[in-house]
Amino acid sequence: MPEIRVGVYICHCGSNIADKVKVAEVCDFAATLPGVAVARDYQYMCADPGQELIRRDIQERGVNRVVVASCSPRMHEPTFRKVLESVGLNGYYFEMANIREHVSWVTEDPVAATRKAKALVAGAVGRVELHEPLEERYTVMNKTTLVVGGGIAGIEAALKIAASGNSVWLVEKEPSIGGNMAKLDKTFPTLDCSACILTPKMVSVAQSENIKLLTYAEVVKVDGCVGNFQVTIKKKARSVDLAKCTGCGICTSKCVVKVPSEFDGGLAMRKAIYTPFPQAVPNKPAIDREHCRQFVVGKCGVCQKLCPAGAVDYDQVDEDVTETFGAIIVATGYQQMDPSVGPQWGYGRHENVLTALQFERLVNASGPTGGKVKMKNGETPKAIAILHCVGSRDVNYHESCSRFCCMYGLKLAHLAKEKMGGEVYNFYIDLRCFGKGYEEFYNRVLDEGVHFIRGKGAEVITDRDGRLAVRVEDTLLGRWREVPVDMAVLSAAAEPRADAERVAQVLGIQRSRDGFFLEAHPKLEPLKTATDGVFIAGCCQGPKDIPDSVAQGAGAAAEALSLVTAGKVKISPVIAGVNEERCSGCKVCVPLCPYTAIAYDEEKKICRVNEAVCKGCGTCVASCPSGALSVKHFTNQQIFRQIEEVAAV
Amino acid sequence: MRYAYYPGCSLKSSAYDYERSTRAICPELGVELEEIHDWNCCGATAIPSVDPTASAVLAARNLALAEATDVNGAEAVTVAAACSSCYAMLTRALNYYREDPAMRGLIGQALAAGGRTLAGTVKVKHLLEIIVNDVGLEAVKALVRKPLSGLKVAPYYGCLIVRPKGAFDDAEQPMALDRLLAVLGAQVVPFERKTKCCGGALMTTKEKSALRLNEDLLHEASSKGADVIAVVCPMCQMNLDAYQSNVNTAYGTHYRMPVMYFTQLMGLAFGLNERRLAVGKGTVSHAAVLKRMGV
Amino acid sequence: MSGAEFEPRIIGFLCNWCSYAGADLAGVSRLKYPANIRIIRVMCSGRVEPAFVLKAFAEGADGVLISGCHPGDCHYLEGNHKAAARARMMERLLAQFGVEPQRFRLAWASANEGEKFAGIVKEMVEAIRPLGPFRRPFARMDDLARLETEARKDAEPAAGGETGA
Amino acid sequence: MEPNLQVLREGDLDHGFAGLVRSYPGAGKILGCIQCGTCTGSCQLAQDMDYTPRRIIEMVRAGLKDEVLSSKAIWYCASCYSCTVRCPKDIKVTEVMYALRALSLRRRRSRSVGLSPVFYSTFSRLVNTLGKMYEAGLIVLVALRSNPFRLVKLAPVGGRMFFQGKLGLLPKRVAGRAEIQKMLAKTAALQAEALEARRSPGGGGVIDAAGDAGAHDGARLHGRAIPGSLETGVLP
Ligand SMILES: Cc1cc2nc3c(=O)[nH]c(=O)nc-3n(C[C@H](O)[C@H](O)[C@H](O)COP(=O)(O)OP(=O)(O)OC[C@H]3O[C@@H](n4cnc5c(N)ncnc54)[C@H](O)[C@@H]3O)c2cc1C
Ligand SMILES: Cc1cc2nc3c(=O)[nH]c(=O)nc-3n(C[C@H](O)[C@H](O)[C@H](O)COP(=O)(O)OP(=O)(O)OC[C@H]3O[C@@H](n4cnc5c(N)ncnc54)[C@H](O)[C@@H]3O)c2cc1C
Ligand code: SF4
Ligand code: SF4
Ligand code: SF4
Ligand code: SF4
Ligand code: SF4
Ligand code: SF4
Ligand code: SF4
Ligand code: SF4
Repeated sequence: MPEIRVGVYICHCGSNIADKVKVAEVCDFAATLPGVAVARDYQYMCADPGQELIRRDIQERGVNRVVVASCSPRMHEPTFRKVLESVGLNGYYFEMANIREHVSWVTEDPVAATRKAKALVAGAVGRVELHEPLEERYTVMNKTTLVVGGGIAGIEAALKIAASGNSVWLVEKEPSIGGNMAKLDKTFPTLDCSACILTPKMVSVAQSENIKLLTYAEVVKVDGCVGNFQVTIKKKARSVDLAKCTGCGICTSKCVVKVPSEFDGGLAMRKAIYTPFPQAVPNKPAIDREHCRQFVVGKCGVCQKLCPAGAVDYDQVDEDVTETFGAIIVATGYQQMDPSVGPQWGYGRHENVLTALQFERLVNASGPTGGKVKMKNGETPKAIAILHCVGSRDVNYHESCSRFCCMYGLKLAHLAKEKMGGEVYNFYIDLRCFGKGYEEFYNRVLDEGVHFIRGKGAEVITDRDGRLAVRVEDTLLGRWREVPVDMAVLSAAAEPRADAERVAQVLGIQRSRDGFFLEAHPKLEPLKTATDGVFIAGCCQGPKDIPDSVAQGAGAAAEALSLVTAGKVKISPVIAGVNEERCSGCKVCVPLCPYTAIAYDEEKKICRVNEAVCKGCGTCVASCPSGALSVKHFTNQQIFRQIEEVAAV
Repeated sequence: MRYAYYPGCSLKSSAYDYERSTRAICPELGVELEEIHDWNCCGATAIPSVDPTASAVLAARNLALAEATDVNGAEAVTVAAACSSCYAMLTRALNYYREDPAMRGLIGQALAAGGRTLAGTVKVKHLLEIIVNDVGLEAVKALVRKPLSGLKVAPYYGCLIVRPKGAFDDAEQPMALDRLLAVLGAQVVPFERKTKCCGGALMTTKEKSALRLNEDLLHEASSKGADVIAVVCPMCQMNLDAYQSNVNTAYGTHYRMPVMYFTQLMGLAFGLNERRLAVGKGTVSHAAVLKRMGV
Repeated sequence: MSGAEFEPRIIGFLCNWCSYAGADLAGVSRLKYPANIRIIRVMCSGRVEPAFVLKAFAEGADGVLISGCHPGDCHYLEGNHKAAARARMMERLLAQFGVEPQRFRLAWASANEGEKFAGIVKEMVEAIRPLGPFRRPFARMDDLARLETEARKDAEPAAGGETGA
Repeated sequence: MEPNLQVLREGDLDHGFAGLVRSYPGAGKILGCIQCGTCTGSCQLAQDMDYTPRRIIEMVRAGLKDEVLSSKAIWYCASCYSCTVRCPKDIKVTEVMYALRALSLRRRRSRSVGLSPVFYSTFSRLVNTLGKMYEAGLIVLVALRSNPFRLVKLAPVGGRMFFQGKLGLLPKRVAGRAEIQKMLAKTAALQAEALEARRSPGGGGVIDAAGDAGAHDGARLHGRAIPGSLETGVLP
């Protein structure tokens, strides 16, 4: 190993440092430290002549370690690393001592400041001796992106990626894409028909050459890391050969088994072989094996017999597909809370208490009643209550606000008024109409004569006439009220999907306290996750309306594209590693890593760090009882040395 | 199954029929009740209104007495309370003791001043909970000799058996009593107001309001064709039964709705002698119920 | 300030993202605080091993500060929770060795809290000065090694519990 | 001069009141109330109250001490806990009601609100004295302490119950009465201590101008002096 020759450079920063710290004295001190070959002070180290000083010393005086005592490394560490690299020295043979932000600017007494500066320089010199050359690493990016979830957010992401000419897979667990938006009637605040704006996008997905669509499929395993995720997708047996099926619908019309339709919230029936809704993409059926007689009792076969294309195939089995992706976008959306968890709201106990999504189907022209608002007995209700915040903003259920129900409450009030006349009541705590055109929409609904009662619907009971009644405080009047209605619509909370925990585990991403997926930073990295290369969009991150979901879908596409089109991705060399000799296989480290970067090797009975996943925080290192773990550039030896040196001055 | 039994003041006076029927059915169920020695009043909802802290101390004394008994050998003692108000107040004190550090300190010191200690390991259960969960409906079913066939019963829980915590059943629409009555062979009417309040002590202080609450309950029960309202709390029984004629006077109604403890109905279904169950000791006659059952 | 006054030497382990940046901000805002602290940068407060703290004391520090992002703000999600769990253990351990509690502190300071950071340093200096210099009960490195093993044994179950919670 | 009900001046408000109420068991979270009205909507008695439960919470926060403590609302609460289980902010409205009644009794603000204060305090003192409830005694005492005509009104119900054997005429006593007295005395002392700590500088809470003297000095009810406080008092 060649002799260690440290070059130390003390910066004046004009007068910023030199006014407090006696620069020359520090420089003289540095020259006395072991290993130091050159010590200089200079006006502006970061300026070109300053950088040139370093370069020349490296080339001419054999300097092979560099310490700059100047400002914060958060500012100029990359600058000086580049200087080293420009003359062929590894950028990690460098250390900075922060004598401006941490010394000259914060200290009154010049003597104390000078001494502190010396200590920091000594620490840096001591440490830099032990530095190892580290290489920035790159992984080659696979160019295909995976989108999980085919709601509006996932559709938008897939379309944007496809439009850039890159290839993308879209995996949807239901027989059709569309998500919750497909169930809606009109959409606030402009009242465009949901199907009219969604269907063209769904069709584009089906037609795009760059999109590979897998419906009735789920991601079951993800290995590897950014640039090279190896993903296993389970294609559930659909029992219909999509290649042969023409979507004629004969099978569905002849099937004898009727099941409550999930899509219609149980308000209508579907068959055992079904397409969830008329505009489905792909517009081809699937057999629900839980209810199909062929599978339940072992005989029927009607649809197979009648299918003119011979597409029905009872022998299909679940199939695993494995593919490599450069990036993953998760857009698995939300579900509406089952309001029967709070019996006070009467859902499941009283007829004519509906969830908002059910009511969307009721006012939808293609819904079970052809768009007529009808009670169970077929009559038109004379009064409807819309209860806000059912299970939202409530520590007993979900603490957060569901963000779009105020607005759809207004929308449904408008639609109900339009379709049936009569009285419509909104029971609310606060009306949150913060989007573009939202307040204007509220004003419009106010003018239409919808009643607004500020008070949370406390309970829905049946009164003595057998009518539903909402008990509430009209908080603006300070009066207790019992408002009789014929139908109550519950704006039940938007909550994480029931399988969100499993999905998070499979994809290696985190969830926030509310159960939705966690973004890397709430403001500045809303689409990234803590796992490089995995992005989130739409309601799986938290409730948001269609405009926001679309914006996020497009944004996530941009994030994914900026990764995969770069061709390669840089990985910081500051990561942890296990000394296999020392590791006792105790697994203490495994749960401590916030990124699940450490895995246990069953064969060798030791742990290993996945270098592509590790972010170098060092938490695991601090916990390893065998001292087997270390994190590069922050090794125990380096830090011990730094402690010794700073403490000695 | 052995329990430290906390009867509470009502069961020793106005609700002696509740206590008698409880004492009659428990041996059948294999439930042994050992009365806590020298227990004091739980404070009901009255004492918290005068001193919320002292009421917790008073209730906690009973818990300390219960812990000191050895009804369960080495295992944690479970207190059995039949009165919902007692159940709620004992639970309230226990929860303060377990969950509120300031209250824990205060209760501990106050008890110590009287020479008592509380570890907080004790459990508190309502008699209904014990029968439905500890004994189990299967075991109850096996004891039914005279099913309450054809008897339409409105299951009335009142408030304090499921609130504030709703510890053993839903706070809004509990089902334990419904299920128990069904096992006894009764026809359980769906009683929407099953957890509405009977007014409790308001019957003494704000009679008009309390009568309104009871009228509401009687209305739903009778409009649904109930023959009897089954209750789990002495206060509910007294308000619905002893004040029924006051309701009739105030509202011009003609309710004659028997109000019986669930323990009495259990005893009848087990074929026990009605005198052992103190059946017939209602202000509103129980005769119609007995007749329906062919007793 | 009288020159005769004892000036404690404090070693501060600051996480790169919040507290180091907070200390930078104190500088940028020209806040004045005592020069007694020597800052060592780590990527995460979760990186700080009990051994670092012991080493610092063994090398003559009179006080040790660990500072990181506020709970919930950790750049690495939850490294600071681990740091907190370890710090609780360190407090117990140091107490056993007769180290006064004022000499060791874990504090949260965000990148925004230059003022708070300066305040923490001031407080620590004020708290340690009356105690006088630290007598080193474990000056020898083999002592240190022993303590380190003990500390690790103690630390990790606690940290693991933290994850589960 | 007639007060102008539209105007609320800062001087009319007691800013320490919310803190005082919050020091009562279970009442700690009232600052989190979002005024949703779930409590009121859930309350079967709200229609008889002069202020709804939600308003009571807001009045406490605002510091309308006198109005709250002399309100009828707090005496209409039946302690059914409906509000408490449904409150979306986990505010134990029922416990707040207890606290307000206790404060009202202590400050003797409850004179115009009917029988309730007498009932509750008599109940409390009976139990403090005997250790157990004595229903017949309670009825008679309450009637005597408020309006003897109550007795006449209660007679039919009492009679019905008596003839069913449901009204015991003799009081029962707890053997450990002395023990209970000690516990109650200690409770009162600890509460007084806590109050003193709050009042002293650095004790955290601002205390309202009137102080909270009732906690441990003799209280008075309807003109009659009663030895001991309402909480710990025994019957003369
Ligand atoms: C009653 C109601 C009315 C509304 N009205 C409006 C309105 O008028 N205007 C408006 O802007 N917003 C409205 N919204 C909000 C709107 O529904 C959402 O903004 C939008 O649906 C969010 O889209 P998304 O793609 O994020 O999620 P989703 O629509 O939930 O789509 C997620 C998709 O992912 C699929 N998926 C889930 N898990 C997996 C998995 N593990 N693997 C594969 N696929 C999976 C799902 O099947 C689904 O297709 C309303 C919401 C409700 C409840
Ligand atoms: C008091 C207040 C507090 C807030 N607090 C928060 C908060 O706590 N959290 C939060 O999330 N949001 C907050 N916001 C909102 C936040 O300010 C905005 O969301 C955010 O600044 C929007 O960023 P922008 O880039 O869209 O627009 P801007 O910040 O307005 O930036 C637009 C830029 O474009 C430049 N520009 C304008 N016209 C031209 C032109 N013709 N040519 C070239 N350049 C041009 C402007 O000079 C400006 O630099 C707050 C807003 C206010 C008013
Ligand atoms: S009958 Fe055959 S071709 Fe027609 S929709 Fe059904 S499976 Fe497809
Ligand atoms: S085989 Fe199944 S899906 Fe086909 S018609 Fe029969 S029941 Fe329907
Ligand atoms: S959006 Fe409106 S209705 Fe929905 S939770 Fe928020 S405040 Fe309540
Ligand atoms: S305009 Fe601003 S302050 Fe007013 S409601 Fe909207 S977001 Fe709130
Ligand atoms: S903590 Fe250390 S010894 Fe234990 S498994 Fe992890 S690396 Fe190996
Ligand atoms: S350094 Fe941090 S991210 Fe890397 S393996 Fe260790 S704990 Fe995980
Ligand atoms: S229910 Fe709770 S949050 Fe709502 S007004 Fe009442 S106390 Fe306040
Ligand atoms: S506890 Fe009191 S305030 Fe609350 S709902 Fe019941 S009666 Fe009303």
